[in-house]
Amino acid sequence: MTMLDLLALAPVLVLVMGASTLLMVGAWHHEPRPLIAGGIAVALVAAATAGMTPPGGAEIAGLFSSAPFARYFAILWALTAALILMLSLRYAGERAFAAGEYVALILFSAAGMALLSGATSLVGLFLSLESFTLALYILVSFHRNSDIGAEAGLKYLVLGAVATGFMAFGIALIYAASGTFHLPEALAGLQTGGQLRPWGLLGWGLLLVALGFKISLVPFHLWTPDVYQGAPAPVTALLATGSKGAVGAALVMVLGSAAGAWQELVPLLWLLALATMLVGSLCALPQENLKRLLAYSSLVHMGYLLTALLPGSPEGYGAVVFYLTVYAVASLGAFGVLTSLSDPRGEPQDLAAWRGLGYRYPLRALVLTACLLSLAGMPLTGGFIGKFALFSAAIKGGFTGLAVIAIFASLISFAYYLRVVMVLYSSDDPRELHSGTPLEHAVLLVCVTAVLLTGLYPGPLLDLTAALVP
Amino acid sequence: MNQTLLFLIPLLPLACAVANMLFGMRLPRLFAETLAVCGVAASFLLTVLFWSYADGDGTRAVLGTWLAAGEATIPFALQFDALSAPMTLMVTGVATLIHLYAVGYMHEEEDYARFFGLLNLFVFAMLAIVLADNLLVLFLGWEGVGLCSYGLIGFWYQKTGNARAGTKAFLVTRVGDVFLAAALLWLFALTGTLSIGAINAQAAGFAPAVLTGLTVLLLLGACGKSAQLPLMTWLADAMAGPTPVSALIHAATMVTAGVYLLCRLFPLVSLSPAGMAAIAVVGAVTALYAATCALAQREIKRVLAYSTMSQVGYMFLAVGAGSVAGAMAHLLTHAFFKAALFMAAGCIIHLAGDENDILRMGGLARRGPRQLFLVFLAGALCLAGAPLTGGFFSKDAILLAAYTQGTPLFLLLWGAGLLTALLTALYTFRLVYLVFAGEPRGYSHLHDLPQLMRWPLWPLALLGLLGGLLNLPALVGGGEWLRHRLGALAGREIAATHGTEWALAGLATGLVLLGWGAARWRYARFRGEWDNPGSRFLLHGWGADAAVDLLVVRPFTAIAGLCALGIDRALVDATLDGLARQTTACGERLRRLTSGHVSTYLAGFIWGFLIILGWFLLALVR
Amino acid sequence: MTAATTLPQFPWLSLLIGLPLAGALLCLLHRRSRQECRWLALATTLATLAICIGLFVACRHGDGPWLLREDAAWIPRFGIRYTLGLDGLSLLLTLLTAGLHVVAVLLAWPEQRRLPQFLALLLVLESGLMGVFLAVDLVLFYLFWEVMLLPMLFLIGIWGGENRRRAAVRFFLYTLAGSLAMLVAMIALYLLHGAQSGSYSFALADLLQTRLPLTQEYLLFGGFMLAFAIKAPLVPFHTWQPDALSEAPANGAVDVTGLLLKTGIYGMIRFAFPLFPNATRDALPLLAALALVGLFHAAWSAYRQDDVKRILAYSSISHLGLVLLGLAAWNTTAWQGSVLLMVTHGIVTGALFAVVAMLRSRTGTRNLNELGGLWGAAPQLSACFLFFALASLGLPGLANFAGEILVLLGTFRSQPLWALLALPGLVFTAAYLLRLVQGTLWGPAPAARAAIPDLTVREWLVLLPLIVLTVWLGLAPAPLLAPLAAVGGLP
Amino acid sequence: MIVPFAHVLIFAAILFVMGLGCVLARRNLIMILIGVEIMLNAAAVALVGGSAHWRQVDGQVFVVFLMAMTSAEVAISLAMVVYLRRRRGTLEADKFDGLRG
Repeated sequence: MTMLDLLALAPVLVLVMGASTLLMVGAWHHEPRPLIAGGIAVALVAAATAGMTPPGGAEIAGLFSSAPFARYFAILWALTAALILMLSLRYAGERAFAAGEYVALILFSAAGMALLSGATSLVGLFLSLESFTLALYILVSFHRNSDIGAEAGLKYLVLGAVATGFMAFGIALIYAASGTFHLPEALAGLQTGGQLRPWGLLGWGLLLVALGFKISLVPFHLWTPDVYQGAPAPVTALLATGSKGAVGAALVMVLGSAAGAWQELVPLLWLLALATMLVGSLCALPQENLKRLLAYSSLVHMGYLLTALLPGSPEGYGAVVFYLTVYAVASLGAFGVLTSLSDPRGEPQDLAAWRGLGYRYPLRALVLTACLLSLAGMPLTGGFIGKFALFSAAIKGGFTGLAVIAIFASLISFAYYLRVVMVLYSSDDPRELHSGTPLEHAVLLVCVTAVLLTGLYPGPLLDLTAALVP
Repeated sequence: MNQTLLFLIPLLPLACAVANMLFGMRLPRLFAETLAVCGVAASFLLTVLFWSYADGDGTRAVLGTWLAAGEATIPFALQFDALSAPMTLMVTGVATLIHLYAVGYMHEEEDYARFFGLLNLFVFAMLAIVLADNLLVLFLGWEGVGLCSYGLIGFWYQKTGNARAGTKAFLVTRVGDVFLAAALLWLFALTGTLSIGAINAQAAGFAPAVLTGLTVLLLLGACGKSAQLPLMTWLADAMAGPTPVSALIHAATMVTAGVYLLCRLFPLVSLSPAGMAAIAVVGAVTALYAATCALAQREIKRVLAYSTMSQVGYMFLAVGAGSVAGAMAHLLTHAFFKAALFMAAGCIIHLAGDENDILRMGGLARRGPRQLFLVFLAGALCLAGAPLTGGFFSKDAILLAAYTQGTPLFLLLWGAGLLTALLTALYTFRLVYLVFAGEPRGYSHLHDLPQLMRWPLWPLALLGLLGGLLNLPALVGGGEWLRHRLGALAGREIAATHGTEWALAGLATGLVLLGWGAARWRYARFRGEWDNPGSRFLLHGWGADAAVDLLVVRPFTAIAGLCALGIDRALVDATLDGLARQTTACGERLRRLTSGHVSTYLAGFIWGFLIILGWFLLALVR
Repeated sequence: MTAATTLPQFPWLSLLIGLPLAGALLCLLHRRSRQECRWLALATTLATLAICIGLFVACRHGDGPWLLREDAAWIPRFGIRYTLGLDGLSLLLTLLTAGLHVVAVLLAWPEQRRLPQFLALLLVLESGLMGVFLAVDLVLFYLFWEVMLLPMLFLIGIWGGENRRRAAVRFFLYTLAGSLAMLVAMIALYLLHGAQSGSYSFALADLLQTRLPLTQEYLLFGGFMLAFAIKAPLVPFHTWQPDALSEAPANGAVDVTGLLLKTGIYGMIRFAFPLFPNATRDALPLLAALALVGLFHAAWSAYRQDDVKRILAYSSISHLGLVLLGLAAWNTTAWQGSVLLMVTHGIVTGALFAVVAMLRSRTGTRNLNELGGLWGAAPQLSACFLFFALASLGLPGLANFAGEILVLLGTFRSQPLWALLALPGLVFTAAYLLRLVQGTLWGPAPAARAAIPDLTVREWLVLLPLIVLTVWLGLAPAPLLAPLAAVGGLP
Repeated sequence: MIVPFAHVLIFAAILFVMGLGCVLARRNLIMILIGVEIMLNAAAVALVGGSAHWRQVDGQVFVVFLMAMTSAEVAISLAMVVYLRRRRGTLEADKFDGLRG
């Protein structure tokens, strides 16, 4: 490992070292505010580092890329971690979270996500994925007085462990079949014939199961709503944005590194995308719980991503990166509103608790409206541009049928997102919830600004994301 | 003088109408009434003043462009010529008198501004029909009179029936308007213009079938406004309006608009023999139909309404027989005497204390004012066609025209006309006897009659009696003034020997006498009215209303219900709602997969894995 | 910018979109003071109207297809530009939009609940509508097309009647379904054009050059038309509309709702027809058939409604049937008549809705069976109601007639049968409107009804301009039609 | 190599399926986790076999990583087991069904 490698790893190192330091400090100092503030600082520094250090040329240890693509996601996830920590400031305090551990775990997972987004080999993929999954196991059930938190943690753990098993064995088989962990060559092995090809294919199938679990493709999606519901709202935000987003980015890396090698997978992915979008849409329709609704809707969004990944075109990858960004921002905003409305009594997850909130807390209701509309794909928000890019890439790549289904799914998505919005503005007698802190409001404003900015003036970001992709 | 000033003739009543509608209730009552009367009187005077403009080919005046889009350019233009000038004179003159009468008639009415506003607006619209140079301006007036008729029939809107009668009148006449509009569109498509003069000039170039089609459309359009079969059901109900309205709109002017339309387009209409025959048939049949209905009516105004229908039928017959002059002569005299009759009827109703039923009247000749009896009698004589009255000459000319056509069809129609003449005399004198003869049957004392309700009757009655002078046949040394005045517009030359004419006149006289005799025999002394299925059949206008209800209104309501409730609610909405419900139900079912049990979730894993495995096996096999 | 004759250089069109938006923001910021908000909103709408009138006066005789144009790069990656264009057609529709919004703000004056938000949404809607009528880049158009749904959704969903949420969401999803079909077609067209010419662009002018095989043209035309047909709305996609219109808040929003319907027809004229000429040519008989079905179906349905607003809603569908017929007839007279009818219908129906709102606020009901005898109680209000009802049924000399007769004259010249089939509509229109008048104005007054005040000065201020316009357009619509002659891409 | 490569892989696959079977068949949390461990060990076997087959050290390095990762996971799992046991008094995985739908 050279100096250059270290420099290339700098953002991740900042995160990891910051996390370790805070973990240790947390052992002596229990005051949450300075710890979380420290965590925010670390995350911001990491983002700045990622933005400032020049992208490395070669792969780090043959495992991770430090190309602009990876850098972009490092910044994104570091910023996400910072925003989530900001949102957690009051939330964690009120629930007496062990602040040192909490901050450290979030930073660790951000580091894992940053690594995963740049993984170029199966080993890197496995290690980074596992590193943040482990952190998330703990985070999901971090609230020790919460029954549903414990249950969510259990479910995530069991299923995650099984998925790890699938992944490890899948990688092992791929290695056995191709003799390499490096993605392009391993993928190339898929095409070449030979005795070991069945093993290779089997390995890819197992890997697909594991990745499908992470981004909740049908039928590996069943854990999603439960875990979303049970986890603390900021952690759900991390799950929804970082965990899914990083795997999405990894998919771009995996699939993009050897275009054409995975043509055999296309019909399968097509089918998965279709099932995911349909099931997600239909299940979200009757939901009365905001977190579950967002969980099911996240399925649909992953379906959109697959739709644009299928053509294997640069436009598609660029669109996916753009969409991941706006999706992350909008989800963060939505969960942020939920977090800031939570008080020590609990999170107002039930839609019934949201009646008329638009009149009592107009700003946050507006933020939630904007974010949900962005998720639905309303013009003027980033979500529209993102979907536009996704669907035009899909249609251009010849996947018109899937694109039409995706558009149909987004029609249904309007139905359930709008239901929430209408509830927000329905009653004249809103319940009293937490009025939120200025910091929370600031975070929400950042999110909504990003949502609108990417909708109104998406040119620069579109160009950037298009330039990033392999 | 400027030709554009001709526009003052219709626009003055319009201005007064608008003023009355906007500010009428704020103005002193006298002022509002004066405004209304003066507006109409002024246009009468203007018409007299501009009389010379109608000489020769008449005068055309253009105010400006109305519509211009693509190839269609339609101006606001008037045509003041030999046909429109006398009509204008009649309309404004009769209207002036009726306005005066109305001032008296409505002196207790609170909502006078609306009444006079609408009445003035009506005069404007009627003048637009009469003076229109192109069919669209005519259509404007055509719809306008329909609107005013609607508003005035339902003037006393508190009674639902009145307003319904107005609606019925509007809708039935609107059916006719559709045909007129169709003719209008067709003519525009054929000629690229709507100018009446241009259309008449180009009509000779149309194919015979086109001509017949156009004529039939125009005829049906005319039928609506003129209450001819089959669009006649509204007129009798229209009597729900105040009497001046019935006099002006439903006797003197609006109902003759159809005749006027056919006369206006006579050069076109006359080119189609089949069309002409159709017009004559419609006229004769309506005349006969309405006369029979009039026989059994019990309300004084309904008798007059059916008689109007019948007389307008004569005018149609005249047009069909090719005699525009005959039609116009009858139109003018009929306007005078029928207006007089209606106004007298209004007086009678007023005297008897708003009693409408002639069976409950009686004895008014001796108990009521003498002059009223004389006026009514004068009008009745005209209507019955008693010799030497205006009605006698004009009706005779029509029958002569039909007879001289010579074809079997027209002879048949002539026969119907004769029969109608007999019936006319019969119901007219029935009316006279029931109202004036004998002893009072229903009312106890007589109400006062305002002065303004008395004297406007005289000029009209006199004009009716002397109306024969308008177009006095050469037979009795007359100059046929109207026919010469109309010149080229007068229609066919009626050629008949003096012998024939004398014979026909004698026949008509005989019929009048016969009718009078029969009425006298039956009604001179009141013996109650027949009440049998036959009379009820006639009373209800041969069941026309029931038939329309059965054949048109109910199916329409049913179709409307089908559209609103069947298609929209039960089909489209239910489909959509069902779709939405199904989707939600699907979602509910899929949700249940998320059972909460880890084992289920693991099973999902395995199923997914097996599917993927299956896929790869398939890929391997290939 | 190809500036017109006398106009100073300025992004006027962006101003038309931005001004109401700014007003909306100010309204929200000043939501403490209701009175200030009212005047603010009124000033904004009046200023917008003034600009529209100014543009009309200054640009009406411009040469070339576009009287005014603005163009700026927006999303170069997809060839999306911020292009606005004003031609005779959009000129009329922006005028109508601006005018009706002044009316709407005046009508909203007495609104009690959350007035600032209400006004802000009205203004946002105006902005969106302006955008729809001005955008000549397809994506920009789509953006405004969708965005204007939002304020409408809230206006109906928050201030609407009893079934407001159902009506609002249904309206939104229904129209959205069509829009998404259009989006797919749009993207497909963009890609096909790009593959053909090598340059990817969403500009209308560029896409007009695309030559497509007939099958593809049909498909894409269908996608576009689905969106427009739902919005217009054509039978059988119309059932959202009576719900939406009858639930839309009476105070101001509802007459603006009428404008949404115009966007459907506008979209056909501006995009669907010129982009797919061959498909259009072949689809004209189908369009005519749909138009006729709509004309009659809606007229008949209106006859059986008891809710005054539903009657008016169906009457809108019926009238738009005639508008569409004029377009399908494909000749200048009919086409100009259609546009005129679209504008006049906006005015007349808007006015009718306004009168009904006034009626509703006095009597507390919109049900025909509970109304009646209004003339005796409030003659001025009743007279206005009657006036606009008559205008709506096509009384010659009033606004609607001018458009209707031009449509019919034109249609008969090219397709006599269609015009003849449409004519009975005159009777059916009269039938339901007279039933409406009969049920509200005539007959005995309900016994339980308290005394009703007649029109106030504010209400006269709303109605008087509309009355004047109705008469004016009925008697001299020619100046309004003049700028239409230069509109490109049509007969 | 003494054993044919395919045999190694088949053995690993059998091991994996056994682990998976354990995960599916048992409801007790500890047994499920043991099943996962077996699956991971199957992966390790396959990796070592692959490493031998391709004559590379990469596979074995990955096994080391895998073991480290596994131990971390086991640590967390056990903590979870203790926590759940204390909180709910049961380790039956299907008893935890408060979240559903």
